[in-house]
Amino acid sequence: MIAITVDPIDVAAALKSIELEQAGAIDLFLGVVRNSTQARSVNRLEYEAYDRMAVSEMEKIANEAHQRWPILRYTIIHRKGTLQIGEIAILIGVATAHRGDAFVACRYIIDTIKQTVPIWKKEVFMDGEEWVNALFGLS
Amino acid sequence: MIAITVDPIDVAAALKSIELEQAGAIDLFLGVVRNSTQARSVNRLEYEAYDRMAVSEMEKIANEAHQRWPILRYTIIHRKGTLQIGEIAILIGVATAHRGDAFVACRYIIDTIKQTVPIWKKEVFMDGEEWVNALFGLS
Amino acid sequence: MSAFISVLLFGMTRDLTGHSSVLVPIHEPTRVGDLLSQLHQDYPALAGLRTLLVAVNGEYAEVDQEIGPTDEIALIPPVSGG
Amino acid sequence: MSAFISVLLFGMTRDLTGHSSVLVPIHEPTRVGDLLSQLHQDYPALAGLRTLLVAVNGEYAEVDQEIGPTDEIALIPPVSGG
Repeated sequence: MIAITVDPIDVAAALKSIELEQAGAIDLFLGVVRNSTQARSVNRLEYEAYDRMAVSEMEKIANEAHQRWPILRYTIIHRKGTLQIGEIAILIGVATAHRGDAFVACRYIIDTIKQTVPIWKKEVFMDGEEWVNALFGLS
Repeated sequence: MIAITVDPIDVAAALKSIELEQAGAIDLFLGVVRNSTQARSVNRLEYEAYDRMAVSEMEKIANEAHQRWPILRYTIIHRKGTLQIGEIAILIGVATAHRGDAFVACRYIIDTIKQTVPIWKKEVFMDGEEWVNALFGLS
Repeated sequence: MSAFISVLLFGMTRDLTGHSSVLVPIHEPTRVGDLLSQLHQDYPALAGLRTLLVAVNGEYAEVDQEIGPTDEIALIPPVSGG
Repeated sequence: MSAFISVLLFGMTRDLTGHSSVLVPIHEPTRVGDLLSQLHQDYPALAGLRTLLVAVNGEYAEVDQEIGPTDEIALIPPVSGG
């Protein structure tokens, strides 16, 4: 299952959605809003998505992962809107028979999402805000 | 937190125990009882632990991981007793600032647990049972 | 033939242009590269972006891809999901 | 001096010996290796184990480590946790 949602991500429900009798290993990766970036204090994050394309790009990534590793079930849930410190921005869950595949596939999915999926993150600081990594010359 | 327990592992509680404001990434690994091993159908597993030593060996592994990677918080929970198909035998959770460390540390912890921690798993089949990997000449 | 293409803008491209979508006049046939040139002319601040890609109907497009008024076009500044 | 050492048995070692702990007579001073020899003599089936380690007071021990009646000794057959 792939989804973009404005609601808080329900980890237990996500886990339930990928459980099955053949699975011996599940890797769950959570990307969380942390309270600082390069020593600058973050108040909150704002995520924006080009929903239609973001979902189809995540589908491509999942399909590629499926071809490379024996994935039994997976889920990718990306949240958008305003997120506070400590909230989960993305959950990736991969169920496999053996643990090595779960770790590697999960890592591949998050790394590739960060490269290709049209979702944008704005860091809101005490004294300003900044679209992450958008402009030359900014951090 | 490191624990050995006979009770079902509560994923939400484990996650809560490692959340903190500095964390940008959390990797949760779940080892799950699957319904077959080498094409043989498994009914259930029975885990036995030398509790005192198992906890201290897991502490050593966690300390080593702490020295190698910037882990903010972690939890390791191993269940023992009789486990049915689909139940979680082990949960490892690692919170870090950046995702690479979470994946690598989590993987290190589970791999090393399987090598050194005095916990034993018996597979119970329809037609017999077997301590995993114990004897020469058995699978 | 003269027409308009609607372009969706997200994240930093929306901030730089002040709009969440713009109508760009084109002469058909036109290509992704032509559209980008026009947008850079109208909004010079776009040059400050580390990268600027174009999506056509939800797929990343090359600069030589032909586009028309019925296509869904979006500017894709550097992504930062996850 | 003659004494007994109690040895904890888990998993396959318990199945092979039929006991969850055994009292092994020793002559002090004795070492881990001496205890293992004695156990192998009493329970030849232990030879079928892929590995057999000894823990002394909750720590893996070398064969030349000295042990006595007050130590907590355990046999560690191949582990399979996780």
